[in-house]
Formats: sequence, structure tokens, C-alpha cells
Amino acid sequence: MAQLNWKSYQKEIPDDHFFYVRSCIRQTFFPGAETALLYVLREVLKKDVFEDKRHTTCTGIGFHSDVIPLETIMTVVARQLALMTEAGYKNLLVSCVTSFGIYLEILEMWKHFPEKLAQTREALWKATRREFEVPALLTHSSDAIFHFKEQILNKSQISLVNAESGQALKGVEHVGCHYAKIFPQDGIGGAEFPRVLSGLIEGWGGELIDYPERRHCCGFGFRHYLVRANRSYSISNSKIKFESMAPFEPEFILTNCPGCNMFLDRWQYTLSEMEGKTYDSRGLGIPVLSSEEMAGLMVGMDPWKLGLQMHQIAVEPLLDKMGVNYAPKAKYHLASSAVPLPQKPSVLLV
Amino acid sequence: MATISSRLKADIRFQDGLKACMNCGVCTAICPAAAYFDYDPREICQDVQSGDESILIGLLKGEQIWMCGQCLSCKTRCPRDNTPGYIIQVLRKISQEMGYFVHSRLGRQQLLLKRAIGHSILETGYCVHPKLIRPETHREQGPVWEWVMDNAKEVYEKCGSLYYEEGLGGMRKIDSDTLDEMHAIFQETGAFNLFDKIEQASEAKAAEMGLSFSDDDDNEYLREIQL
Amino acid sequence: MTKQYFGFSVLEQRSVNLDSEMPAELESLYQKEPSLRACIACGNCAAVCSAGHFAEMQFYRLNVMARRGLLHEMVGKAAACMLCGRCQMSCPRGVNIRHAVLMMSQL
Amino acid sequence: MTKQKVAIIGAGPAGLQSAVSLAELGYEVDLYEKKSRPGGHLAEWHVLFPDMQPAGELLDSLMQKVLAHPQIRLETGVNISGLEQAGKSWQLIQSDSVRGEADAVVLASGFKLFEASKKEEYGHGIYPAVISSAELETIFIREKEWPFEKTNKSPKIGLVHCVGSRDAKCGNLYCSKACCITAVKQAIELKKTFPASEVYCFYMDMRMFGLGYEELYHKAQLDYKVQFIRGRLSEASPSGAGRIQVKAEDTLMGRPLKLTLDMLVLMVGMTASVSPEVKENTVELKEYANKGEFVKIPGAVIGAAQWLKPGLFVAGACKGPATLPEVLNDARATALDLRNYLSGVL
Repeated sequence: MAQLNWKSYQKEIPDDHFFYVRSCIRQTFFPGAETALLYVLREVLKKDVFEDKRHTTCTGIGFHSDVIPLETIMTVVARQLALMTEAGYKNLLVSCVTSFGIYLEILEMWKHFPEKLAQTREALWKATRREFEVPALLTHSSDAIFHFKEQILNKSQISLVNAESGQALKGVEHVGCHYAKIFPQDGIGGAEFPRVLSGLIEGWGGELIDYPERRHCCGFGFRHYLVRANRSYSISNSKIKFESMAPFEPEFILTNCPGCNMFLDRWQYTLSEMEGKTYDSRGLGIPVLSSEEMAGLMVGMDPWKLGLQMHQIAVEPLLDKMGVNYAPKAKYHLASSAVPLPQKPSVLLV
Repeated sequence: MATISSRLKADIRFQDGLKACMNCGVCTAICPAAAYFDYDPREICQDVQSGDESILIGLLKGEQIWMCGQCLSCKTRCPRDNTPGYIIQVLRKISQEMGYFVHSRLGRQQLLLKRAIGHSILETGYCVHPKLIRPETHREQGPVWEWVMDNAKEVYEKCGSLYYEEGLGGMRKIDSDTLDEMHAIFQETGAFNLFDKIEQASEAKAAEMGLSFSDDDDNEYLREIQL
Repeated sequence: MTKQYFGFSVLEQRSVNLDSEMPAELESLYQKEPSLRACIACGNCAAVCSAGHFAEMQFYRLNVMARRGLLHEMVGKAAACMLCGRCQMSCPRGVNIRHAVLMMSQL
Repeated sequence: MTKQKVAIIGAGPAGLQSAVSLAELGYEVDLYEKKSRPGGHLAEWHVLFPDMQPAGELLDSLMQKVLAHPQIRLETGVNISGLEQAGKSWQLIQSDSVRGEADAVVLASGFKLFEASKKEEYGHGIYPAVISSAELETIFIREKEWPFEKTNKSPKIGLVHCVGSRDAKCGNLYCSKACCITAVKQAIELKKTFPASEVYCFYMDMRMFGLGYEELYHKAQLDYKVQFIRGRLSEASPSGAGRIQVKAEDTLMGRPLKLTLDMLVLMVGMTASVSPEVKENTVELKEYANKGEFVKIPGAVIGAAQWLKPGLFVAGACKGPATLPEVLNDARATALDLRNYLSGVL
């Protein structure tokens, strides 16, 4: 896929000194992805990444479900920024794409409506006696991985190439909607042909596949997943994506959004139970990895410390192709006495 | 009393979200909600642009404004720099402020969201956390999730998570001073006002529907709106 | 395989899919009333429609439904027409609407 | 007394017609063209709306008049980058040196086609099956191949109106005027070339303002069975085997619409070609770079002279989107204004 315009959407990504804020969804479903990000940045690349244990959710999921007012989320965001200011940092590193969108939107609103910034300063002061500066640079965790992709590749023994056949592995991307659709200039490559993941796939030796519904939402929809009766919307939109990518036979899906990662993984299972169908030829489904997880594998992290056993779709076929060195039997092994293995789905092979 | 039009215009998201719609449909073309529901963001823009109070009340009481999934794909494409997704945010806000949300089936679900997400933020400092995703109400999460939950502490710790323990890291227990600050922010910025409005309108609706209502999860109204 | 129930379902898309095969009757409709093709969806027909006061009847939309291959939907809606012919007098493109509706409802 | 001299910048339809009209009025004319050949966009067009007259015929007839007239001197490959006023006369600057002098100047630099790849969501330049309306003309004049298999005699083709026009995202809020009728013309040509094809036009409003346009639209519907879908195209994406999936809303149905095509034609609008920067005694002719405005003539509506400043006239589509007849008439009118100026009436 030739990409014409992405070079005109370059954003500045700092080389060092990040203030890190976590993602609720990632901490819930893919804790290893955040562990991987910090390991890659701190241990492998020797970067300074600071975390304050007093930071909280940005309340973005509540905001987009309409139970958190705009003024509230602005002030919660301001509190995070106050912690950053207190710690002496200027570069915010955000793990979650919903949060990333929230920070971008709020900073933009403050720019256009300075009275809102003033109100927020006042509200934060009244509520917490804290003060804050707006960040110099806003970086999503996938931006950081994109920024350091060559260094990561240099430290890596493996790549996105079939270790046996030497063929590039075929990957599709799914970029979270709030990464660049709200503010194309703030995403690497813009909204239509984002480079943040396609650059990783190609930069690490894989073959990037474009598919018709690449830009379609995974279907999270906030209130649509959170209320059980509404989940039809969520699964049906993911299905649009699977049906659209399946004919191209991708070997993996790369994501940069914790929510998308979870939905694209889980809905393959649910669809297989509801409709008896999987989206690969062998009945295994298509593994879905985040950029952080992929970076973790690249630098040699153990897949089970990376939390890949928490995915419903089996990742082993991909690990085998990539030539990752891992212990298959250790997947569900825990230190305590032997625990039963997860039950097998009725359709999906694991 | 302020008109709905003036309430809309007072919100900066509306000022930014609706400049002038020319009815082209690029938003609807790629809208995940329009793909499945009788929902059309272009028509919402036209309705709102009309400024007609009876049309606006219809929107606030209706199902449609609750169908948007807030992906904001519409923002990228609009040739007039409108954002239907922002207009929806403001319509939903006003629908809750004016108590109209209980008129629609989807609107009534706000009580569930307030109690799940709103309370979770205040109690834990997270919008969502593992204990909210109970396998019995989240069967779509699959058998691996069940296994994770059965062995949660060990699985999370293996992946470098604190799993509700105090400290510095993922899924840590957030300290009470921080939660107090969150409370103070909610108080200062009107979140509790919104919570109260959602509860009060829901309780009145429950009475109208002849259903029991209570603070805990064990009441007929809550069960009804889950369907 | 026993299909599991999760409390929600996979929905049918509402999108018009022009890749799907067009019904064979469609061509015969246009052969019977070629002026249908001249419609520019100006809405004059709907504005003056007698049936439109009581039913969801907008002739130009029937025509769009036909073109999108949604014949079932079209036939159902066409039944509301009272064949009064006011629309035909107002059509700027000279579509023979009365005859067209008649042909539509007979599909 | 030597004849008074007029310099014309740009030898497209506006420049050629200005040259002919001015020479017929008795002036010496220096006609400068930046490219290696005259004719502008007309030289790359197949047939003209609404009468399907070959574009080459019109260009040939203009060129014959230009070449036959002893008072017109045509120079190609000359890029005039600025003007300097010296007393009542004008010096034409080509890369810092004086290329010529004249008593009056006509700026007829025309328009640039909107660069289709800037409308990223349509994938022009990325997906070979997505081409611009100008590229379709070069296919019609057989300088380029069809982007689908030769054996495909029933291609599905979409034409998208308003590409780069009426679009705040591209910075162009204006309507480019000629694209709707061009789409109708091209749709008919496509149906003539491939009678078994399916041709869809995605429009927001059909702006059929010119004489014969509405009739052509009517004909496209009735005789050529071109389908018109009221909805702006939202995106194009690759759907395998070189085909393109497009999404729009069928706004008359109030539903999203999907369609897979063998070729997608983007009706690219007009943008400014030069943005003159006028100072006291100099005018810099800046190349248009994505953002910029058409040449603005103060008070044009109330019939004031079509000039930027006394002696510097502006003709044709560099003032804004225009159709060929409008451009030709404008060139004639500018010639009259110019004569009034040089004869001291204006």
C-alpha cells in the first residue's frame, strides 16, 4: 500500500522524559501490554518514564457514556496534568486511545475557549488546591513505539517474517477511532492512511494488507458495549471488519487501542459461538496484538509474562511463525497448585 | 425557561459541532450506528439546525440520540467542519438535565451507566476494572476470561499487575486521599448534580411504570431497563 | 453445534448494497414506464400527494426504492396511492406517475 | 507612431482569445506561455459539454487565428514571475531579468485542477482504479489505458462530484461550477464506450445552470440510464482484484449505501493557479500552493474594469471557476476594457 500523504502528518514525539498515564481497559484486559511498554521504554531503550501512583482514570468512558459532565472530565484531566507539573514533566505519554482523544479534545477546547481553561483552573484549585501546566507534547504509547521502531528492531532477534519460509507475515491494522479521526494532525500519518501501525508492520518486516473496512470502528460504542442489551451494535460492527479482512487471509491484526484489541479478540469467539464461523481457514481465528505486545515480543519478552494467554484467540500459530522462543505448556501454568485449564470453545480451536 | 435552542448554543461542543450542514450525508455513509439502526446523523443535524422546539423535544425524548457510538468518524469527513458526534453529546446532556431521557428505552439505560461507571470511578478511581467484568454477565468474554477471573490474582501478578494491591503499577488500589480529591472534583463540577437528576427522573419513571426502585441492584426498574 | 445465546444478537445491516443482484422485475418496470428514469427527486409529487396526508407516501422515494432493488418495500408503500393524479400535474420532468404507480403496485 | 503593445500571460483559452481580440483591435500582442505548448487544459480534453464538440476543434480554430495574425507573437516555455511598473509601461520579469515590455498586461493564467490526492479518503494515487476527471479525458483521447481489464466490457463506474469543491477540509468553500455538467458529459461518454456498463454519479446538488445542461442531464437519465445518487462519497477503499468499495449515504432513502466499482472518477474542481501579490510598483506572481485565492477584482460586479490596477487586466478562470464560453466572452470583454484604457477613455 503506497502512502502518499502521511509524511505531511508528522508529529513531534519526544525522545525521552515521559509522564505516563495508564488505561482502565488495558489494565483490566491486557495488563501485560502496559508492562511491555514500560519494559521496552525503561529497560531496553533506557528512557525516563515517570508514573505517579495518584493518577486515576481520565473518566473518558464515563464521559462518552454521558454520565460525566464536560466540566468534570476537564477537571479530572487537569488533576492528572497537575501531578505531571508537580513531578516536573512536560511530555504526557498516554496508554489509552480514548484517553488520548480526551486529552487532545480538552487541550483543543482550552485553546479555543480560554474561559474554559480558566474555569478548570479554578475548579481544580477549589477541589484539590492543585495547579497545572498544559503539556508540551502529547504522545500515545503507539506513537512512542513507532518513534523507536528502528531501535526496537535493532534489539530484536525476530521480525514479522515467517522464520521457516522467509515470507513476510501478512498483517492488517486497526487504528482506534479516537487516535486520529478527531484530530488528524495529531496522529502519525493522519486519519485516512495512519502510519502509526502500518509503519510498524512494514518496518518490522511484515506485509501490510489494506482491506475495505480498515477505517470502520470496532463497535465499542461506549454505552453500546457497557449495557448488555446493546452489545448487538458492538459485535455487529466488528463483524463488518472481520468479513472484510478475511478474504485477504491476514495472519495477525495489529491495534493501538486497548478497547479495539479486546473487542476484535473476544467478538471472534462470540461470533464463532453464535454463527459457527471463524475468520481464518483453520478455525483458529486471527490473533489480535497491540503495538505494545508486538514490541514486547520483538525485544524477547516471554509471551506468558506479556499476558498473551489472556487473549481468547490462540497466539501460538503467530508465535511459531515469528520464531518466538517460548514454552507452550507454560501458557496456563501458575505458581500455585495446578489449576484447571480454560474450557475449550465449541467452535474456535485453541 | 431557557429554550432548548439556547441551551444547545450555550455548550461549546455545540458551537464547535454545528456550523452549517449542507445535507451531503458523508457522516451517515460511514456511521457504525447508521449501518444497523434507524439512525441518521445527517438528519439529526438538519433537525437541530431547524431550531424548531417541538422537533428538539422530540429528539430529546426519542431513542435516536442514544444510538450514536461516539466513534467520531463523522468529524474526520464533514466538508463543513461539523461534528454530529458532539451535537449528540450536547443533546444527551440536555435530555438528562431536563429529565427527558426516561421517555425512551435507550435513554433509561443512563441509570445503569451512572451506577456502573459513575460509581466505579468514585469507588475505585477506574472507569472499568476486572471485578466489574463478571463472567456471568459477560459471557461473550469467553472461557479464557473465566479462567482469568478464577485465578485472577496470580494471572495479573504474572503479567506485572498489582491487582488491587497498593503500590506503583497497573490496577493498583488507588489511595483514599486521591478518591477524596475525585469526590471534591465531582462536587465542584456538577457531576453529582447530574447523578441526582438521573436518579430522580428514573425513580419517578419507575413509579409511573409501577415498578419498584431502590439504591441497590435488586429492583424491578433496573431489571426492566436492562432488557 | 448448539448456538449459544449471549443476551444480544448479530444485526442485519440497513445499508443499501448495490452489489447485490437487482431483481429481474426492475427492468420490466422501467420498460413499462420509461419516464420513471427522468425523476430528479424534487419532491413536488410528495408535496401535493393526497395520500401523503394519511400515509407515508412519497412517490419519488418509491422510485428510489425501486432503483435500489428494494421492490418489496416499494410495493408495500405504493398501495397507499389513490391514483388521483395531482402529482403528475406537478412533476417538472413529466413523469407519468399514475401509470408508474399502477405498474409498481402490480409487481 | 508605433503600435501600442499588450503582453498576455498564459496561452490557454482566455489568453488565446484575448490575443486574437486585441490583435483585431490593432495592438501588438506578446503572448507568453509557461508550458511548452499552448492551449492550457483545453489541449488535454476530449469533447466539450454540452454539445460534445471535440475540444481539439475549438483549440485548432483559436490557434489558427493566433498563428495567422501578424501582430501576435507567441512564446512558449516562458515563466513570467513578476511585473514591474515603469511610468506608464510594464516590464515583464522572468527569473530576475526583464523579458519584455508592454503598455498593458492581461493576466490569463487560468486555473489549476484540484490535486485529487489531497482528498485522502478517496485514495487517488494509491489505488490505480481511482482517477481524476482530467485523467479520464486523457483515457478518452487514448493517451492512457483504462484502469481495469481490457476484457471487462461491463464495468461499474462511479463519478464523484465536488472533489475539492464545497469542502472546508480542502479550504475551498466555493462551487467549481463545471464539474456537475462535466460528470454528466463523461457519464454519457462512458456509456457510449461501454454500453453494458453501470454508471453512477454521486452528487449533492445538480448544478445544471447553463444552456443545454439540464437537457443533457435529462438525456443521461433517460437515454443512457446513468444513475444519480444524492449523497457525497465518504470514502473509497480497495476491495481486492483492483476494485474499489465506496460508501455514501443515499440521502433520499436516508440509508448508508455501499457499492463496489471497477473505476472511480473524481470530478476535480478548480483552484487558483497564481496568487498575485500587488505592491506599489511591482506585482509578484506567486505560484498557488494548496492554499490561496483566485485573483480578486475589486468591484467587479458593478461593472468596473477587470483590472488589478490600471493597466493590469485579468481575464478568464484565474478569477474563479468558469466555463469555456464564459472564459471566451470574458477575454473579449477584457480586450474592450483594455482598449478603452489605452485610448484614454477608461
